[in-house]
Parts: sequence; C-alpha cells; structure tokens
Amino acid sequence: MMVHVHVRIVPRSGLLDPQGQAIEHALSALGFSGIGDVRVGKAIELRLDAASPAAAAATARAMCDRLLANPVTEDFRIEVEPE
Amino acid sequence: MMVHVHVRIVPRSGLLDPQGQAIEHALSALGFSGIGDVRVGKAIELRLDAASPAAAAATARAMCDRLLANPVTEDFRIEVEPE
Amino acid sequence: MTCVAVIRFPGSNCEAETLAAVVRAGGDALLVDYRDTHLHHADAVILPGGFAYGDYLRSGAIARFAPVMQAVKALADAGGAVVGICNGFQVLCEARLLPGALQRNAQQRFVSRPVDVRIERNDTVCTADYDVGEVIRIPVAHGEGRYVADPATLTALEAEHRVLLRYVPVAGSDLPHNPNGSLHDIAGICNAAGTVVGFMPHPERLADRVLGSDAGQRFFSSLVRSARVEVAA
Amino acid sequence: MTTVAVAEPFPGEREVTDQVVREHKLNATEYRAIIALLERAPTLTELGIFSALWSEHCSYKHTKPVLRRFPVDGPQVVQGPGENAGVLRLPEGWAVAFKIESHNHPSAVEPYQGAATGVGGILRDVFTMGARPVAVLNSLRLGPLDDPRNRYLFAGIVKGVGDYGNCVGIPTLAGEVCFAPCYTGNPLVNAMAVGLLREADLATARAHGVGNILLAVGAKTGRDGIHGASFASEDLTAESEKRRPQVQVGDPFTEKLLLEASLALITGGYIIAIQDMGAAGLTSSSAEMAARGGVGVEVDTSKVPTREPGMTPYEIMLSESQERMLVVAAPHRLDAIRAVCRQWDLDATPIGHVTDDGIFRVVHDGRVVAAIPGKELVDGCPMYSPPAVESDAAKNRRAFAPMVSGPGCSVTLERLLDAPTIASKRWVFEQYDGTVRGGSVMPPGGDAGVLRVADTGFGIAMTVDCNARHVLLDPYEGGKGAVAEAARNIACTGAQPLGITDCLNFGNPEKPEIYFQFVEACRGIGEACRTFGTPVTGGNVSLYNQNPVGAIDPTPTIGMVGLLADVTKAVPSHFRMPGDAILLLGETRGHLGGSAYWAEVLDTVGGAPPPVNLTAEHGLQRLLVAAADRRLLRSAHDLSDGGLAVALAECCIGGPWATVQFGADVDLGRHADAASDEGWLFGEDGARALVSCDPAHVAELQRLAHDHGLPCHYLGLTGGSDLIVRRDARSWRWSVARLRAIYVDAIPRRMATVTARNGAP
Ligand SMILES: Nc1ncnc2c1ncn2[C@@H]1O[C@H](COP(=O)(O)OP(=O)(O)O)[C@@H](O)[C@H]1O
Ligand SMILES: [Mg+2]
Repeated sequence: MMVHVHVRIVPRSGLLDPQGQAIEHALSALGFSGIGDVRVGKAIELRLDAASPAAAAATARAMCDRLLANPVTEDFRIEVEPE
Repeated sequence: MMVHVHVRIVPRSGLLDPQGQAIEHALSALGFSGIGDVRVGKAIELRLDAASPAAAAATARAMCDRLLANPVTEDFRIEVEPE
Repeated sequence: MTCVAVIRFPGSNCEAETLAAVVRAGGDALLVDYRDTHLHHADAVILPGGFAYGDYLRSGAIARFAPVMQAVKALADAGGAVVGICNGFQVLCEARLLPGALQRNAQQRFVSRPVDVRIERNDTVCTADYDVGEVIRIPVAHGEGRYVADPATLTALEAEHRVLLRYVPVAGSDLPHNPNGSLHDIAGICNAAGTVVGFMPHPERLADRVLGSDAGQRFFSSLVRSARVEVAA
Repeated sequence: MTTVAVAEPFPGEREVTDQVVREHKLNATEYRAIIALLERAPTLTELGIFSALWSEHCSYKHTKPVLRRFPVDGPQVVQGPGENAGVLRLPEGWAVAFKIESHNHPSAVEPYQGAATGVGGILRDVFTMGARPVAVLNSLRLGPLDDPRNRYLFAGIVKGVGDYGNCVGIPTLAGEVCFAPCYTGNPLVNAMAVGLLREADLATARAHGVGNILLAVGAKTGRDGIHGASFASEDLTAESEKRRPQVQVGDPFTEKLLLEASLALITGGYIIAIQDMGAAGLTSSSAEMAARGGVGVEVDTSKVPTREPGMTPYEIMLSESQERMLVVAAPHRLDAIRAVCRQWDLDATPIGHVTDDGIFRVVHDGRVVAAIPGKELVDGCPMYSPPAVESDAAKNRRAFAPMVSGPGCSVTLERLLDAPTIASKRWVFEQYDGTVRGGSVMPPGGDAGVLRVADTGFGIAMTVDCNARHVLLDPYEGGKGAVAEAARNIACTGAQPLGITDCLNFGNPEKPEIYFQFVEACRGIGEACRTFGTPVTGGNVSLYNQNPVGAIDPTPTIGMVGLLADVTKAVPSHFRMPGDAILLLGETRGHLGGSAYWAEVLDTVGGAPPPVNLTAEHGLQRLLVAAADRRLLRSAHDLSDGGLAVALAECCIGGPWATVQFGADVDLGRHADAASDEGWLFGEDGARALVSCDPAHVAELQRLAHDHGLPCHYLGLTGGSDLIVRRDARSWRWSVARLRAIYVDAIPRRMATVTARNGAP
C-alpha cells in the first residue's frame, strides 16, 4: 500500500535554537503577542510503498536514524497516513 | 488558553525541490526502496496564548501569511493542539 | 615522500587549493574520488571544503556514506592522519569520527571573513609547526559552522585538551570574535591522539605570500612532516 | 527565404486568436510578419516560439541599431558580442571570458530564487565558452531601507546571490549596492561572471554538420517560468491556475556538476557546440545555435526528459527550468559523452538533430508542431527605432539647484557615510564567499576585486559600476562616467583596463524620454570605450523596468576587467602606514551638480553632473598603472560618490576587516581657490584619485603625474587618530573611530529587523 509519511525533525530541547529565537523576535516585532518556545526544524514528506502503516513507520524511523536526523542535535516525530 | 501550534511549510507542488531530490537519491542509495515524491520544508512549533483553538489557528494563519511562509513558493498547513 | 590524499566529493570545491598547499609544503598530493574504495597508499587524508552533496539536508550528512569513507575510517582507526577542513570537518562529525555537530550559524547568515584563531596544541598531525598560543588570521566561509555538543562531551573535550583551534578576540577588531556562535569559541577539535582533526577555518586559502599572507601554510607543512614521521616509525 | 513548411496544432492546444496573439505580447506588425514568413497562420507552439525569440530580451528589437555603434574590436579581443560571453586575451595563452546579465523581474517576485538563478544563468554563459568560472560580481539596486518590503527584498537577494555562488564554489569578488526611491518595486539584480580558459580551448555555440545530434544535458524540464516573458494575462480559471508561471528554483549543486561535465566535454573535444538553456529555454538555445551555424534543426519534444507528466511541446519549448544545457555532437560521440556525464551523475539525452533545410522544426510523437524558417526566426523580428526626445522635466532637473543650505561640512560627512549607498557593504559581502579557490588577491572591500590567474604571476582586476543619478541627469555624460568610474576602479589596483560588458537597465523604450536616455547613455559608453581602448564584448539589455509609479533611473551597469601584469604589485585602497604622504591626482573644480551631497543630505536630485573629460580619465588610468608598476604607491582610491571627503574618510577607516585605522592631516589651502568648501569636499569631478606613498617617493610621483598631464597635489600626511582637513583659517576634525562606526554600522543597523514581506507581490 502507498502511504504518506510526514517526518518532523526539530532541534533537541535544551539546545539553543537561534532560528526559532529570530522568528519569535520577528513575530513580536510584527505585533503578534503571547508567543513562546518557537522551535524551527525540518518537515520532510514522502510517499512510501509499505506492507502496513506500522511497517511504514518502522521504515521511516530507520530513515531518520540513518540519515534524516542527527541524533546529536535533533529529535524526530513520524506520522503515517494511508493514501 | 495555551495551545501548541505546529506549522508545516513545504514547497508548492510543481516547484523544483532540490533538497527533496537529494534526499530521495540518498535514501535509495542507502537501500530504501519504494520511495517517491520527497519534499522538504520547514516545521515550526510554538506555544501560543489564544482564546480558543480556532482563534489560535487564525493567528497562526496570519503568521504564515505575513512572515513564516512565502506565498510565491510555499504552501503551509497548521495544526493546533491544546496543551 | 609523504602522500596526502585529498578526497573529492561531487560538490567539493576547495580541492585545488588544498592540493596546491600540500605540494607547496613538499608533499605528494593525490586527488581521490569519493567512489573509490581505497586511498591508493596515501599516508594522510584531507577532506576539503565545499558542499559535498549540495549539503541540502545537513552538511556532511550524505557524504558520510560515500564509498571512500570506509577507507578513511580504516586509516583513522589505524592511527593515520585524517584532516577535515570546513565541509570536511562537518563530514567527520557526521561520520562520528569526531564528536559533536556543526549547526547553522547563530546569526542565520553565511559568514565569509578572516577570523583570529589561537593554536591550542601543537602535538597534532597538522599543527606541529605552530607555537601553542600563537594566534593566526585565516578566513572562514560557511553557513553551518556553529559547533555544538552536549555538556558532557564539551567538558571532556576541554579536560582532554582536544580543542585544537579557538576563536579569540584581537585588539581593534569591530566584529564579534566568534563568527558563528560556536560553543566555547571552538573552531576546531581533534581526537585524543591528535591524529583525526577537524576545523572550520580555511588555512589553504591563505597559504601563499602572493595573497598577502601565508598564515595557513604551516598546517600543511606540519601534516606533510608528521605523516612522514609516522611512516618512518 | 527557405521553403515554406507545414505544421499542425498539438491536440488540445488553444486556438490562435487575436486575444492569444496579444497575450503573447506580439503586436499587429509582428503578427503580420509571422504570417508572411510562414505563408499561413502559426500554431500555438509556433506562436510561443516567436513570442520568446521576438521578445526584447532575445531580439533586441528596440536596441540593436544603437548597440551596433559600440566599439567591439581591439587586439585583445578573442570573442566579441554575439556569443554567450565575450573573451579577451591575457598573457601566456590564457584568456578571460566574462558577461553580465540582469535578473530584475524574477527577483522582484521572489528575491531569493530570482537572484540565485541570476547567478546560475550567468555562470553557465561563461562555462559554455570553455572557461572555468573564477569570480562572480553583482550590482544591486533597491528602494530605501526604511521600507520593510525593500529590506525583505535586499535580504533575500543577497542571500540568493551568496548561497548560489558559495555552493558552486566561485568567489564573489566585487559588486555594488545602491539605494534610491525609483527602485522601490523595481529592484535591479545584475550578476556578472568571470572565467578563465586557455585560448585554444575556446568553445562556441554554433551548430553544424547535418545529421549531428542535439543533446539535453543536466536537469529535467519542468513547468518553470513558462510564459515568463510573454504570458501576461489570461482569464484565471482552474485550468489556467495550473499553468501559472512557476518560479524558477535554483539548484547550485546540479550547476556544479553541470559545470564540471561541460568543461570536461569541451576540453576533451567531445562536442561541436554547447549553449545554456537560459531565457526562453530550449527555444532560444536551439534556434540560436542553428542560426549561428546556418543550419536547420529538428527537436523532438517527446524525447526531452520532463519533471512532470503530460507536458506539451509548447511547455517544453518554453520552459525556463534551470541547470540545463543543449549540446551538439557527432552521433558516434554519444557513448563517450554519456560516459563523461555519468561521471558527474548527469544524463545526456538525444532530443533532435541538425538538418540541411534551414527549418527550425519541432516534432512531438511524430507530429510536426512547429516548422519555421530558422534564420528569419532569429533575425527577422521587425526592428524599431522609436523617437528619442528628452523630456522637459529632465531638462528642468538638470537646471535645478538646491534652495536650502547644508548642515555644514562636519555633519555632512557623517551623514554621507551613513547613507547606505556610500556606507560599507560589509554586511553584504560577508555573506559571499570571497576566498574560495585560493586566488583572491583583493577580495571585496577595495576599489576592484583582484584575482591571480592560476599559478602565473599575473592577475585580473574586475569591477561593476554605474552612477545612475548622473545618467538620469545627463544620460550622455552619465554613460561616459560609468565607464570612466569602472576604469578608475580597475586602474587604482594597478591593473590596465581591458574591456567591458554592459547591463543596460532602462524603463519602457516606447516612451520617447526613456529611449532618449537609452540612446544617449549608449553614445556616452561607446565614446568612453573608444577613448580608453576598452571594447564592449557583450552585455544584456533589460527594458521595461517600470511600474505605475514610474521608471527606474537609467542604469547602464558597466562590468569591466583589467590585467594586472604582476600581482605582487596590486595596490590596496586604504592607508597603510602612519607618516605616509597623501596626494590627490587630478583636477578639482568643486562640481556639486548631481552629487551624493545634494541627493543624500539636501534631498535634491538635480543639477548637471560633472562633465567627463575622457582624456584626463585616460591619463589618470595610465598614471595609476605606471605608478603601481614602479611600486610608488602604498594605496590608491578613486574619487566618486561623496567626493574627496568620503574618499579620505574611507582611506582612514581602512578595509572591512581592518584592526588599525589611520588619521590624516590634510591641507587643501594651496590648491583650493575657486570652489566652496562643500564643492571641494563633496564635489564629484571625475578623473581623480587619492593616493598615499612613502614621502621619499613624492617627487617621483609628481614627475610621473606631470608626464601624464595630470595635476598631483600634495595634501598632507597620514597619522594620528583623527581626520583633520584644513583650508585657510578653517579646519574640520573627525574621530576616525567614530567615522568607522558610522560607516560599518549603517546597513546592519537598518537590517536589524527584516520581518514583513508587506503583502504578496
Ligand atoms: N554587492 C556587492 N557584492 C560584493 N562586493 C560589494 C558589493 N557592493 C559593494 N561591494 C564592495 O564594496 C567595496 C565598495 O564598493 P563601492 O561603495 O561601490 O565602492 P566604489 O565606489 O569604489 O566602487 C568594493 O570593494 C565593492 O566591490
Ligand atoms: Mg562603485
């Protein structure tokens, strides 16, 4: 089955996120208020041919471990959505 | 109320996505198969003080329109999750 | 003669000046393709600067899987000299040959300018011809050069004196001495033995008097000499 | 004329109606010419092809007769206008290829990608000549930075220029940035590339040899930029939304691969011709290569590798997807070519062949969808010479002088150094790799960029310049002045000016006052080039830089290269030692018309700009080169925007990375009689340079200046921490540290917050 995989890779909490800070700053300069904890990461989407959603999630995890995320600095989250 | 906002910003379809291409290429070189349509964008997370989830979503849309997403090249999706 | 392999990834772009610096230092320089599986009997390896695979995901993330990296690892494990410059440093971190990671510069912009760096040790494969504490001015040019590591790793690096190069302020400069927000002002590190080395600045770009300074040349003379000693031993 | 050929519409294609013709920006005369040529109505694909090739960008229909008057010859010229880039001869068998191009409209819509793809395109123009790109230059014009949209554009453009060149690994060695209200909504992005080659390796873009094959090399073709040039309006239906022009996205990594593969193909002798699929993509590259070679071509669009399914021949022919090359080669070379491309992870796909009937033919799945006489397609566009009349407004502006008096010389200098057009551009070029390739003798921050040529002892100097305010106020003098300023910048480094490339950015040429600016500026450029012996080797025209608010100031950007015979003699721009003598070369009249002082401090764009004395300019260039050759100069800096006071301040402030500054104590007294204090300090008379030297060399320098027919005034000495200027009983004093702080902080201070996009374009 074809599934859509959404991977969200964000800086590990505790690590400084200057890009997030810059955006927080810019948003408040634009007049948005009540904002906090802005974190910026990567969103990766792909289509995957997998036996099941669970299998797709496992494959996606392997992709993150091997390539997509850097364990020193990043955490990831995976969502799978059948087509 | 405090809500978590997740924004996913990806290149508009039809636009060349060199990052996505490079990742697709690298994943298949690593032996992952059955992958297609890899797109890479930004994942932005923030906490927001809003009257309701709907209000939070509206604010987040305004943030995307004004700053976070580039309407010429990017599409965005917003998810709101009460804390 | 000491033979230094300079690895070319498809998007490397500093290989020519790196080769030239090795040759100027009296070494034998060899360009090795990323698809090669061995290093052609080189005594030392340099991973040069550039954008190995466009670096669209993270600098060095894809390069670490290149076929040649097996041979580089093997050389490093055997105590051979492995030097990563800029993108090469990023590749070494991604390949876990050095700890930590290089992230997007704190100011969110590419930075290209001279920096003043202090040589923290001269018992490594590429700093023997400098004095400890010597401050030299060489260029940086990178978008992802902010060195980060978890607190335990940082503490260990400092305790084991594995910080090789550090950004330092000099009198009269009106720029921040740390160009990218690196933790502990780290510009370069090495393994415990001082044989695997990585740093962000580009000594090969300022290694010829004609360009006004040859402050970076001694990285290469050191490398050529120390790798030769190793071979003799 | 070649025999008439038939073509049939592609299934599902729109019918060619008057409305469709108008949408393709072809006027009635042009459409009649098309019908006369084909002896029938065109298919939609043909209409698209004509629309692209008969656009101003490709046909030069408003400008060709004017451009023909440029001097293009000289002993140093290897390749003049007409190819992808001009080429000039250097010593020892080397040659330099260079070209400038605009990417104004794309950058106005999407600053980052617009600027990035501008750099990508100009690099391809250079490496298709067989030259390895060694430097990028950029000339940027934006509206004032107090407008958030302008800040957004500026930040995006600079990042785009930087990211692309940085990734490909080409140093950005020089450039300019100017701010003026006319560029709000009309930003200009001009990118120049410089490459080096062995003269023997020169490649061309001339198809020949019937039966030879056409190959597409590099990226796949997508729907990027289709109709970019021609399709202005179309009823917005769901269907048309899908066909909406897509922003072109740059992929510098693929460019790097393409660069290496192209050079390998050229220097290995595998191919006959090569051209970038740039503006108007496959259409212009194939048609132009065929026309240059006097042959026909047949392109099979169904063979072109596409990124998306279902692309029509129309879309494939007009796509402006980046990082693609069209190659002509003999069929038996195919395997070898593919092997070279594979080495760089690229595909080479046969998509057509050279024919003997002179027809430009497009087929798709066996169906002929376009068949046009090739030579007429490329050369047959009707030409226009619209009336050229100066407007009364322009005449009045020239006669104008400010009514207010200035804030005094002390404050004026500080205000000028804080003006973003004059202030340090460190914030910009800090984002550009200036040292990659290890040959940068003078990275950005001096008068011109200087690069060593391979491991020879000589180098090349390069710059881009234009004072658009001067061109606005007097197009002829301004045109001369742009070339003169570029040549001064080159000569200040000690290099001999060799030749130029130009990027002619103007408003709508159909307006007589705009066409007047164009004709007059070109006349000035041509005359200066003739006097200096620096031929025009090519360039680019960008018209219609105009929005409802108005046109841009006429901006003919001049890109120039020069030869530095001995790189060890390169002269820096800033003071180097305390106790050095400071001399002013050239004559000062105190001419304030058109000055930065009036514009930036008195808010007055008016007056006649200083008349350009080409003989004096040429003498100054030769003097600077001779003085550098004898190692007489410690520094040399040309006088331009802001005049003597700004030049003095800049020399004291030092380079972008300086950790020491020098004061100076200068006395204008003995030379300054006629002009006002402001005229002396801020007037912008040309043909002047500020130099410093060992005091022991003053006499020799003065003799040399005399021999070149130029005044050489001793002004004083470097030293101390203040800049002191004396005239008669008056004196002004500035702390150099304070001036430096103003100068380097002017742009970063304004760019501290880049937030709003301020509405979609
Ligand atoms: N966009 C840019 N890119 C690279 N370098 C630039 C840019 N703008 C200005 N510079 C550099 O800054 C220095 C000063 O530029 P400018 O003020 O135009 O000086 P000048 O008037 O002498 O030409 C030059 O070295 C120039 O190359
Ligand atoms: Mg200039």
